[in-house]
Amino acid sequence: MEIKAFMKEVSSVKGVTKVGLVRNNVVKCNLDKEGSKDFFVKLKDDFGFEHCSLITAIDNQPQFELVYHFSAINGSVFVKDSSAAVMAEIHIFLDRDTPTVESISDLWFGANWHEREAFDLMGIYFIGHPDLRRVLLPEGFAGHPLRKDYVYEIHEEEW
Amino acid sequence: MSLFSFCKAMAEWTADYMLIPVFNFQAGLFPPFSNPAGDIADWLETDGGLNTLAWLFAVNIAFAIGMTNLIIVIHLERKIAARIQDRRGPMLSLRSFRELGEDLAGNSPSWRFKQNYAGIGILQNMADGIKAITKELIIPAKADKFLFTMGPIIFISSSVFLLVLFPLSDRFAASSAPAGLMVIMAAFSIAPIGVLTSGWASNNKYSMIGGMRSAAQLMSYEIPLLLSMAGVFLLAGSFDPVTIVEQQQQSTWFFGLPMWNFIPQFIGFIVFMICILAEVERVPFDLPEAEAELVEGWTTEYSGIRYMLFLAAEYIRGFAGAAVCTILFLGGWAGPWPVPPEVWFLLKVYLILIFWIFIRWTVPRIRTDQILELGWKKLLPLSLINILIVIFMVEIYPYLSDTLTLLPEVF
Amino acid sequence: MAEMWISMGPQHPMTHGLWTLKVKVDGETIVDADPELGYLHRSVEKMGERRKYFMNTTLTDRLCYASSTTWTHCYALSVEELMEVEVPQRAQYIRTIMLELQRLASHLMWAGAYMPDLGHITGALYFWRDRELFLNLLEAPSGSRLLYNYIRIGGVKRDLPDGFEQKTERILKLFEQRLDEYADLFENSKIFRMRTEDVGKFTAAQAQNLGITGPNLRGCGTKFDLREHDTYEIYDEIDWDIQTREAGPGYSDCFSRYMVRIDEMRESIKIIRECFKKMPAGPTMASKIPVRATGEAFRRTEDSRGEALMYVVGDGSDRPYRWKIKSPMFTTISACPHYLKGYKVADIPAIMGSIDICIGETDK
Amino acid sequence: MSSDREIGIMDIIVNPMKVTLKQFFKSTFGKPTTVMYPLERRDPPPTYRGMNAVIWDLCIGCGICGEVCPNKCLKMKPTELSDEEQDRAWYGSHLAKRKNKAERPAINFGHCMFCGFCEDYCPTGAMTMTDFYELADTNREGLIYPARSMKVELEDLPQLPLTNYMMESPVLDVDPCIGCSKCVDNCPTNCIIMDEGPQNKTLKSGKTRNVENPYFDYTICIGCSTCVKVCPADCLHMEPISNSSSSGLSEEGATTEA
Repeated sequence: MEIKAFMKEVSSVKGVTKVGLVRNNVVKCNLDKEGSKDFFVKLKDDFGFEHCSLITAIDNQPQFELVYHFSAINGSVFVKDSSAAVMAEIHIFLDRDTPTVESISDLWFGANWHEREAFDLMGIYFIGHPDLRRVLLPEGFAGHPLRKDYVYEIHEEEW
Repeated sequence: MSLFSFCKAMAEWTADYMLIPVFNFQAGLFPPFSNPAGDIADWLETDGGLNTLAWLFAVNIAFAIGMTNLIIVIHLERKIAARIQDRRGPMLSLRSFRELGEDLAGNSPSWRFKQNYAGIGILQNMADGIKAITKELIIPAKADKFLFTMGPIIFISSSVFLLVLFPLSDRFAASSAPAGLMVIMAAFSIAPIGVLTSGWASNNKYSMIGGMRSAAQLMSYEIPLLLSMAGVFLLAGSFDPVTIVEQQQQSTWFFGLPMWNFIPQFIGFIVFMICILAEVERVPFDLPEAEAELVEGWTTEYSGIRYMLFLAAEYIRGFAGAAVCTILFLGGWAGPWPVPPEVWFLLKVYLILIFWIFIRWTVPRIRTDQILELGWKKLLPLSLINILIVIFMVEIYPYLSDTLTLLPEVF
Repeated sequence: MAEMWISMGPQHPMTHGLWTLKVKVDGETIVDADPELGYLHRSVEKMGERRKYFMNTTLTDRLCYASSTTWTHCYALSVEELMEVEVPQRAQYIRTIMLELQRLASHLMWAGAYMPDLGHITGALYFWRDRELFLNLLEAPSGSRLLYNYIRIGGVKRDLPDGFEQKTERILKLFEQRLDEYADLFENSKIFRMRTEDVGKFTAAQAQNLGITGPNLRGCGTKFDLREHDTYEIYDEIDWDIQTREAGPGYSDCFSRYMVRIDEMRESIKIIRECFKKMPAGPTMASKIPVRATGEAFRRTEDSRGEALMYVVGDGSDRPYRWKIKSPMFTTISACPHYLKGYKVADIPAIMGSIDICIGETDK
Repeated sequence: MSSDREIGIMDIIVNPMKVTLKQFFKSTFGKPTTVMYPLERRDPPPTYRGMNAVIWDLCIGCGICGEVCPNKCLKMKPTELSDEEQDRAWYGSHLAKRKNKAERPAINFGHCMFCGFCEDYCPTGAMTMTDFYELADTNREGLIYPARSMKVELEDLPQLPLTNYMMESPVLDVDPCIGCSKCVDNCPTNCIIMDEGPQNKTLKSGKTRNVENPYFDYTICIGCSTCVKVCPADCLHMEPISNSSSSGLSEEGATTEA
């Protein structure tokens, strides 16, 4: 599927807004939180994005933003006259009070620990995740340090 | 003059001039009472007493020679490993101190080959020994304390026992049992008990797995090992090392060279070499103490002198294994005249040891299932084939010729 | 023996203090595994939010001590994308040379670390001896042996020193000879093959879903290399091939992963030679580099271990608002129960070593 | 590819051992790779980043090195200069009036990571990195090097032009400026002068008076942002400026054209 056709098909999906190109091989779009799972199933099964590169959580104050990066390794979506692998960048915005979203770790196993990390450092809850524990910080750590309202002490040694 | 008669002479001299006068003097101090010192003095005058004393001397000499060899082997291993790996290895010796002192004092170098204070590094052995002795002996809280301390004792005592069992030549032997090699193999197979004991008593999962691996490996390799030795015993008709070496001298092949056992029994030689490598747990068969997966296996929890005893025992076993190999297949102490037979024997042993050192630093370690597969599926049939060949050889021998000269043409 | 959990690490020669692998074994067979991270967590992302854009190259250097230039380069690339900085042509060539030298050093570091895992100490010293050659090369322009801080936002710190090309050529020639020499000691050695062949298998489809990238994915025969498929610097102007290898029908084992890396080293040598041939003259730093940035940008590069991705969000100040690092090893380690199951305890170092773990970048 | 050949029985021990034997003889009869460190040393390249040294004659005490230090291991410490040092100093004429307030960098090498930013961003080239790397000490206090111990003196000084590596320069917001001229006093390069401003201010007494405003010479501004820090009225801020004509007030204040 050519990238232009892919963009057209994506923009026809319910809940997807602001479809655009970041670079010649990166498609960016916003996605509603409700029904996001259906879109991800479609992205994996119909469009062939086999590889989940990264899940980033951003504290935009007040709302949270989740950025998913997917990559089509096998070339099911391609750019004409170019060897570039197509990436999809999907933004989901979450309320600060209810930072929950459906987990995609059953679709892409590679997303499993990225979701755990987002939970660990930013406090996003992924519904349906098989093993939502802290991954980098120790069990029992209070707070989510990458949030902008996380209070921490800066220790500077006097000398 | 053999070692034993030398020791006997020494024992007679010591008894006559040192021990008996001393004991008699002690006995004379308190005449009214029956004194054991007098009894000992009487006993030392008998033949049994003198033999016991002579035997003690012989054992001590053998032990001293074995321990000196141990240090040399460890040092050799380090230096050769360093050369293989493009390093220098241990270098600190008394010479380096002297060179350094000369440099600090501003004198011109008096040593002919001055290269950056690089000695041969003999002080490293002392440093290791001092370090091991001065370290704390840790016994884990949940370990079985009795068995934990017994493990190294079983292992080291069975290994040191090996040292007195093999002769350096027909005249230099601490013990001359007619079933010498059988006793050596029996001593070899005591070690798995010590390994399993210490592996279990450590109360550590790695040690446990290491101990089990070691036991499985040593037991499964005992069978092809003994079967490959059986060929030599059949050929010589004896378990006695002296007889076996003499038998190897009797038969000759091209140019009148002695046909040592590794030529007619090449398969047996290969099987024996692999099995003895596994028996003394050297790379590629050192998986009981594989450091990458099992954290040194059954020696994980041991520290200080106990750990060093394990290491020392392994090198002693390696030395003993090479000695057995020399006796069985490489003609023992036989060699041209100007060099004494004891030196020939040690030269052959060191040749094998250097070969093993090269193997150790050349190949990776193999896996547990692979080692057992190799032992049971490959080495066992091969050793049986070797026995068949030897039986064939011994049976057709009388019909061919008085000598074994024709044998190469038969095969 | 009943099933039991063995804790490999953090005090274990395989994990050397950095992570823990809990393994459930039945006798010597692995039934289940549970990796645990966090022993080296330094909160690099949070620290980056307090530092100016240009200062963060020191942090990215420290993400992985074996491959620091590639990480700094990934960061510089994403920030240049964010700030819309045009890098001069010569700087791009120099960057490519440094990246490939770093890839060689990193692969050698891996190969050296892999050999003791298999019980082959000599291999470690041979490979690390050769790594020193490349560290010397990397030291010459950057001034440091391990953490170079050479690639900066907008270019490179300074031009290559005089005689660098001749020195590089000499070392590459020596290294090529040695690589041929090593073939008999390692990949053609029977025992090495016994340990690595048919061990730690995963298929290409599995690997893509598990998030495994880089040489580990290319070991399955998948032709995917971001130098080609999301091209950056001057890789599109240079003639080179993606090195793949397939063990069986579509799967990779430890041996194929080893061979992919060895082949990649030869390919890197090719790239470096061609770069020197084509290198133009000119400045090595962009003339104008902004200090503040707004918006968001990401670039992904082919790190020595796989896909490295950095996502930078700026809010108009001189510090990044949010900075996210994607480490290829993070997902690869998370998938380890999938490719450890069913093998022996002795295979754990062989498998985990073959995927080239670097905990520095994983724990961030 | 050499690895594609058939693996035979010779590849178990014999062929691998050929390689190790060759190396054994090579390093026995040749020289091993080992560098015997305390006795023999490899020469670091001229670019090597070792211990820092400060050429005091060039240092103007701007504090940029402390600013760009990611670890904050470098601090400016007030240092009293002797008369001779004062005379030798490059910007001595300017510093004369604040001789006792001169600041020079001191480094805590316990925190330093030798990234080289201080050297790269120093506007006068006073901060250099030597190839000395044996800095180990037995206690932490020994790693703190006071300002005077970093001093080096060179025979012939490289007279480098002042360069703004920070890519930013101060810009004045005219309205809140009270004309206190603190920025002028503290500017390490003397790039600010006070002059008649465009604006009159009404005092409490009802009189209107012209307020003097700072004017910047961006050709010698090094972007150290000292003026921004000392400004009591928050009327200065840093902006990326590439030439002298890019901001509201400053173009008149530029004494020389870029």
